Amino acid sequence: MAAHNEAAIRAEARAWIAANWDPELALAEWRGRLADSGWGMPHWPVEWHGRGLPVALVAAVDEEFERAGALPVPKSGIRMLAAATILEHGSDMLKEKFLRRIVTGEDIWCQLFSEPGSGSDLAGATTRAAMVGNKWVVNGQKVWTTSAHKAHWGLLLARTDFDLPKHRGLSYFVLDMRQPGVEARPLRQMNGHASFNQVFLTDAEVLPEFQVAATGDGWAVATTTLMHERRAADSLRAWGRGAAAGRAGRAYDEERAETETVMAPYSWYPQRAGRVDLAMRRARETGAIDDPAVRQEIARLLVLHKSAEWTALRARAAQEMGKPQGPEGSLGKLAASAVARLANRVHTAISGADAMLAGADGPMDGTIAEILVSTPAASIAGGTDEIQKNIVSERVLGMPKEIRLDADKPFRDIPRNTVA
Amino acid sequence: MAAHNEAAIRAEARAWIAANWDPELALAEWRGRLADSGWGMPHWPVEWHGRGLPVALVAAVDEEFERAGALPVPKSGIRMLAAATILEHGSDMLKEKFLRRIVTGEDIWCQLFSEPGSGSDLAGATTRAAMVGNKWVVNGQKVWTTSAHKAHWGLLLARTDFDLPKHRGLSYFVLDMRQPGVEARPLRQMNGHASFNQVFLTDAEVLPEFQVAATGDGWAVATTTLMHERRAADSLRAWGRGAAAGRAGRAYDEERAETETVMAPYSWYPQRAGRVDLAMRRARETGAIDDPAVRQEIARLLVLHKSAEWTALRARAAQEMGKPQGPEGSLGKLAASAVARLANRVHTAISGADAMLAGADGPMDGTIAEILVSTPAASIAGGTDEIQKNIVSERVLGMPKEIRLDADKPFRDIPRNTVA
Amino acid sequence: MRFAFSEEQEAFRETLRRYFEDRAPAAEARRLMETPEGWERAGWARVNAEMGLAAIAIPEEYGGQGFGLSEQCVALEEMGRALLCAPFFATAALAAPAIGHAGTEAQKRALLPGIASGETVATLACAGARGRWEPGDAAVAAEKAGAGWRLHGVESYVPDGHTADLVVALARAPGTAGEDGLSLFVVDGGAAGLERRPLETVDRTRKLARLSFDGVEAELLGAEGAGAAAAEKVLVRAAICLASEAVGGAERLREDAMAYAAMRVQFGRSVASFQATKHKAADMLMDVELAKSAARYAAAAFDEGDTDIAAIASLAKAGAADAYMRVALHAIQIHGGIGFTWDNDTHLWFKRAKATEVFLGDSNRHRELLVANWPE
Amino acid sequence: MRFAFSEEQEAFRETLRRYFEDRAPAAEARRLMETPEGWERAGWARVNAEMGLAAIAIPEEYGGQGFGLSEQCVALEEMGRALLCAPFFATAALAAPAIGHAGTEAQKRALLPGIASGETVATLACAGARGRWEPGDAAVAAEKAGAGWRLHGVESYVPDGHTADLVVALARAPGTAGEDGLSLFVVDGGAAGLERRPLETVDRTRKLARLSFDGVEAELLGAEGAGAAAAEKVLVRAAICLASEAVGGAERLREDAMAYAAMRVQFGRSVASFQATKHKAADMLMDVELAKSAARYAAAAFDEGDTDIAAIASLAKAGAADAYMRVALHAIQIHGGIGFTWDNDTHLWFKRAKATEVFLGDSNRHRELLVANWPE
Repeated sequence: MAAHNEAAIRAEARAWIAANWDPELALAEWRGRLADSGWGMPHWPVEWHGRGLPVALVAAVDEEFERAGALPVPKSGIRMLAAATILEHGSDMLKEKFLRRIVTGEDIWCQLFSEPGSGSDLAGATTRAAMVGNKWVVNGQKVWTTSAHKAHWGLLLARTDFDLPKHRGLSYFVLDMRQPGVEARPLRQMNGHASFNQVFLTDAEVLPEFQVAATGDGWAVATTTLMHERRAADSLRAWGRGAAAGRAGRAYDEERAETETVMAPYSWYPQRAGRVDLAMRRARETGAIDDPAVRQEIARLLVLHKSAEWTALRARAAQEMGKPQGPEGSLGKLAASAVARLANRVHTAISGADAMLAGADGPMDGTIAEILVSTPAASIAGGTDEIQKNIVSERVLGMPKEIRLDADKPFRDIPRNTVA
Repeated sequence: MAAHNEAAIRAEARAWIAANWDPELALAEWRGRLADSGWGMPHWPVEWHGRGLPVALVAAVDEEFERAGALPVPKSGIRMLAAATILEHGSDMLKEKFLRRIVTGEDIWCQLFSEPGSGSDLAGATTRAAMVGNKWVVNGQKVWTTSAHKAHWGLLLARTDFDLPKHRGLSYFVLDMRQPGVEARPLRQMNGHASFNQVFLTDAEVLPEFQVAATGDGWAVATTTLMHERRAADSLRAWGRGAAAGRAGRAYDEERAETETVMAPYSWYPQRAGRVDLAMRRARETGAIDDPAVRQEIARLLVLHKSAEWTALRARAAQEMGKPQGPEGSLGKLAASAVARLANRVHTAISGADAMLAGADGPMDGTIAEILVSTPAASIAGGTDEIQKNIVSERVLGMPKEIRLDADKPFRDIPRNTVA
Repeated sequence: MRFAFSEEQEAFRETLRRYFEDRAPAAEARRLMETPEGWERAGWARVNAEMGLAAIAIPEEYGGQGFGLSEQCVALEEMGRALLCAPFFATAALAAPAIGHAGTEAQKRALLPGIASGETVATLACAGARGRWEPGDAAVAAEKAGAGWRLHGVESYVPDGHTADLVVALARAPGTAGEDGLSLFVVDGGAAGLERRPLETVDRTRKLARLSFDGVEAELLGAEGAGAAAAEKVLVRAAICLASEAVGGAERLREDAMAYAAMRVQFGRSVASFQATKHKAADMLMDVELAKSAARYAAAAFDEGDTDIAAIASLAKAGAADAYMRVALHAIQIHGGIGFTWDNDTHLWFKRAKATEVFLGDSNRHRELLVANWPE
Repeated sequence: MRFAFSEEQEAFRETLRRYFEDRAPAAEARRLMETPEGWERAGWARVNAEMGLAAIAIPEEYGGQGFGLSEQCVALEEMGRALLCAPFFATAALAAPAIGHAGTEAQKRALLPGIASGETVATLACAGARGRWEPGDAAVAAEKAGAGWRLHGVESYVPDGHTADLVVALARAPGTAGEDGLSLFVVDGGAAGLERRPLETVDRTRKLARLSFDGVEAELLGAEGAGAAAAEKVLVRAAICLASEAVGGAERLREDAMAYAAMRVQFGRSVASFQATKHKAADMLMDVELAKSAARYAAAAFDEGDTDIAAIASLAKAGAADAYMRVALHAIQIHGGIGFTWDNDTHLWFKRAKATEVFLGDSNRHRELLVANWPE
């Protein structure tokens, strides 16, 4: 179609929903209709389960779904990273095999980028993929992988050439997680949760047709995945309070169940962020509000938290007005980490001796204790504060890049970590 | 002499003092006696106005002077840096010409190391000394020079070869400050004081025999000067409350006058350090002590200040017990800068709106205002916090040195600052 | 949407920035700060003739432009950035709102047009005995004298107090205490019995004075006894103004420090290439941008009549004042020794930041107010 | 001279460090922290047989070694470093000093030898109703019952309270208030009417319990009504003990983080070569060394009977607790994601640091005490 008229699109969507949506449908059946009609991912190409709409119009379609109470396709999670990556770099065979299943949500996906030996330095991956006979054989270790133990497919970044510079010797694969060579072990964190896995790859196999893009182009493909990751992470928070919330009907029930499974590993994320929302309430309940020193600390937290919140609003406003992205847009993660750090102190000051107690004996049934042992992750997960500050100073402020000694040398000559 | 017996030395010193000290002597006359007898700088070699005593015994001699109320030679100031440098690297001619006058204190000395183009990077000096005919001709600009406008002699670090790597192209000279080619201008600071000068060198001349050590050895010589600088800086603080304090007699009067002149540029140094001593007193006088938030800030300052003070004590104790220097010895400057920064906040909180007022209108006749506009120098002067942290992490903790791009290249090829 | 700046606002910001870059460079601040007045009639008249600064937030019916606090704060950000030496804050951020909020219709018609045109320079005296800008502290007593009033007492820390043509003062009726019995009064700057002593200040670019009232004739501003509430409201608004000014100053310091680091080399490397400098730069950016968001949000909230404005204003003021000082310290540090010299401009903004920490109440106090007024 | 450690003290430190490295590695802490008791009789007996830990600061006439607080704090630094899972703090830093300070000669002879030998594990219950370790808060009531006493009430946050053989408790006589009417009592850990509930703790390496006294038979410790003063003195001493333990823990975290950074590479460079890491390292060193100086100074001052000891102890506790937490956060950060995992040891010390922030009163409270007791 040439020009897209919003009103026309809305009408079309309304009509289709009226004709197809039924809360008593099985979720799989409903999503099947979404996939076949293209209304599930309307900005995807017509030939691949979409309707070729401009991204700008997706919001309008979403609104029509919302108005009708029709369940949209969850636009988040690793599976959507897989879709975005395959759409941009994958072969028709891969699109054929995976895109529909991603819309219907039949498979669980995981991301196999990080390695114990390369934390923030993803391009330093040392997992090796070698062509043996007519298959890729993969050996190595991945970490920080969510749902690896449940996943059917993994997005794998592996090194196919150790003689090229680090960014040029990588390749990208879709790995079948249900094979003998793949072992996922839970990775327990200091707060007791095990949201991630370690994945051990021992002669795991990948058929050539499951490689994404050409050998050596892995980093470019991975960059696409990473670009979409932040957005996914954002909407993930939204996932929970989805259209299904509080509605009756088979499709709703099935999505609620799915959501619960998907969100389970993330139950401690609000505590990681510091639960600023609890500060004043707890201070009043405990009487700590009567302590002027505590009031000062709470006020400092509120200043930082609200200023960060308003900075995000300001960034969104600028975006919505079509202005170029200002510096305010790149500070969210650093601000969130500062908020979390300060919130930990505030909750400690408010709780006093109770800050030593956890679980059923701890304040709010252990929620406070979970804050106290979870906030340190806020300055590490998804890029440490140090990396973030480098990025802000280099990309936003245009300051010189860190001096790197690993850019042009053959990868095998670069010092790297040995992992036990 | 072979073995040095402390008791014998003390007896010898007492006897000499009894025979020579007279508070009614002219200061110059008395110091002349000290220079000729060697009792002024007893650890200097016998042939150069000393008595060749081991440094360990100097304290004993000092005690004898103190007991007798006899004035010692001030062991601080640039002149002593000059002496230490000349003693170690200078020719006999230079020793002959200067050492006695340094003991008697007839000349004022200044140090010409820092340049506008090279702040913490002293070895980056670009002041040029070229041999023209039979003289060195010096052109360039120096900065942060104390008493340059009053000085007779300057310790000059200048570049004699721009083709060698930066540390190898430097040479060291004693510059006659009383010549047409030398112009000293006061350098005013943000607190209104002008403790330093800028020195403009325009075809200033140095006779070959006034060069210290060989051409190209300047950095090694400068290192000697710098090694003694910290010690001098320490004892400088002691200078004020010297033996003359509150005593009557011509020699005492003359030294008091001298001390006043020497100390004048440093009158704001206590304010730069933050005047922690005033915090509690001011808080009580202003009633700020009744504000719990202010009490918290004062307490934080006291914790930091006393912990730093006790750390210095601990370092000295270890030293006196002959233990190897521990890390505690290298933190003084960083701790002092943290104390000064916090003290500024505390004095602001205590003074409230009065913190906006200076001079006669300001609290304590402007002393508080001087604190507020002077403490920023504490984290810069004598090596910025950043340089200090590099030094601590590299020398104390053995961490890798900063990556340098200027070590081996010819100096002329190294990017450097252009000064207006 | 509290961050939807219109094209007009953005254009206004751009115009002012270029205007001040041209007319109010640091050299001009250095010249004026050495004068006893700290500003010049001629310059003040010109900036109002050309830019109508004083008129921005004054209603059109009183000769103003009728814009809101958001527009005035755009100007304040730019003035803080330029460190403009002018009686703007005293006149337009303190006195005019006091008259506009407390004055009778007749008084507004009589007083505001002169302020809007820039002819009348005015200020507000209400720091109180402890210099905490708490109305209950009012240090001046008001006694009825025939049809009018006479003021007795001393108010200090009055911005441009020795040069203002008009002084709005908060004063207390005999025998009253706390927030009761307080009223605002208008006093002629040259009135008999009014002694105005300029004070020596750390920040020489904004002069302060000590005003001694010895039976000074005064006109009651608006209703008797309404002074506390009026002063509160004016001080809440002024806190947002000061926060905006601080944001502009902090951003200027940040940008200058970055420019210096970029052109300065050390150990053969750009100073900007050291990770310590880069991380300072990121911290400064965060300080400036977060404070900016809070100040702008607060101004918009004020214009929308947000009922939580007292808490929001204190949040913005404490946040901006603290950010300004942190940024100023980093700016000096990044400049190194040069940054501590008189000839380098950094200290001019540092000293404004120092004054901003305590002017209109320090951060400890505003944090107390924030918690006290917090809605949840 | 408060920093003149004797050769003996240094040798003692060295011996203990090697001993704990050998006998109390992190794996041992991980094993014991998963047990309900948190420590083992056998191990506690052995460490006392071999090192005489519990006896260090108990006078020789009561079976101790007769050393001072300085020597005990040498041991505490090493225990904090090793994160030793043992009832040392409860027994030797809280209960023994309470008995030594408050008990009658007969009681000392009866109770201290068992503690010194390590046979008797004891603790002190005096956190008070608000968990602030303020004697005036005492949450247990004491009533005379014939010749003896009976205790009623609840005390929480009692270290090793569920495993101690002997509990020293602060209790209040009926009808008294504030610091009056408080006395210390000795209770048998297995006494009838004493319910001891272990609490789930953030720091699993030091167990806490909630003790409910329901008419429990108790023996008055020393003089009636002298409890407040005695508890004060014991808590001042204990604050210095906790500061010393924190210093040892912080130094261990600092060293481990440095070792990790040195062996870890990123972007082809040692993580230790990044200026951000180097400056963190310098900050950590400063935190540890300053806190160490304060803790050691405080211990020596206590031994010398310094009259300002209350202020000095609060200074040392607040300083060490805050430093411990800052260092712990840096340590996790330097480890990156690994530092947030259960299998990495950093979190064990982080959680001890977390507990140290509030155990025996948080830093805000100790800063208040510091100012209140400051001599000048």
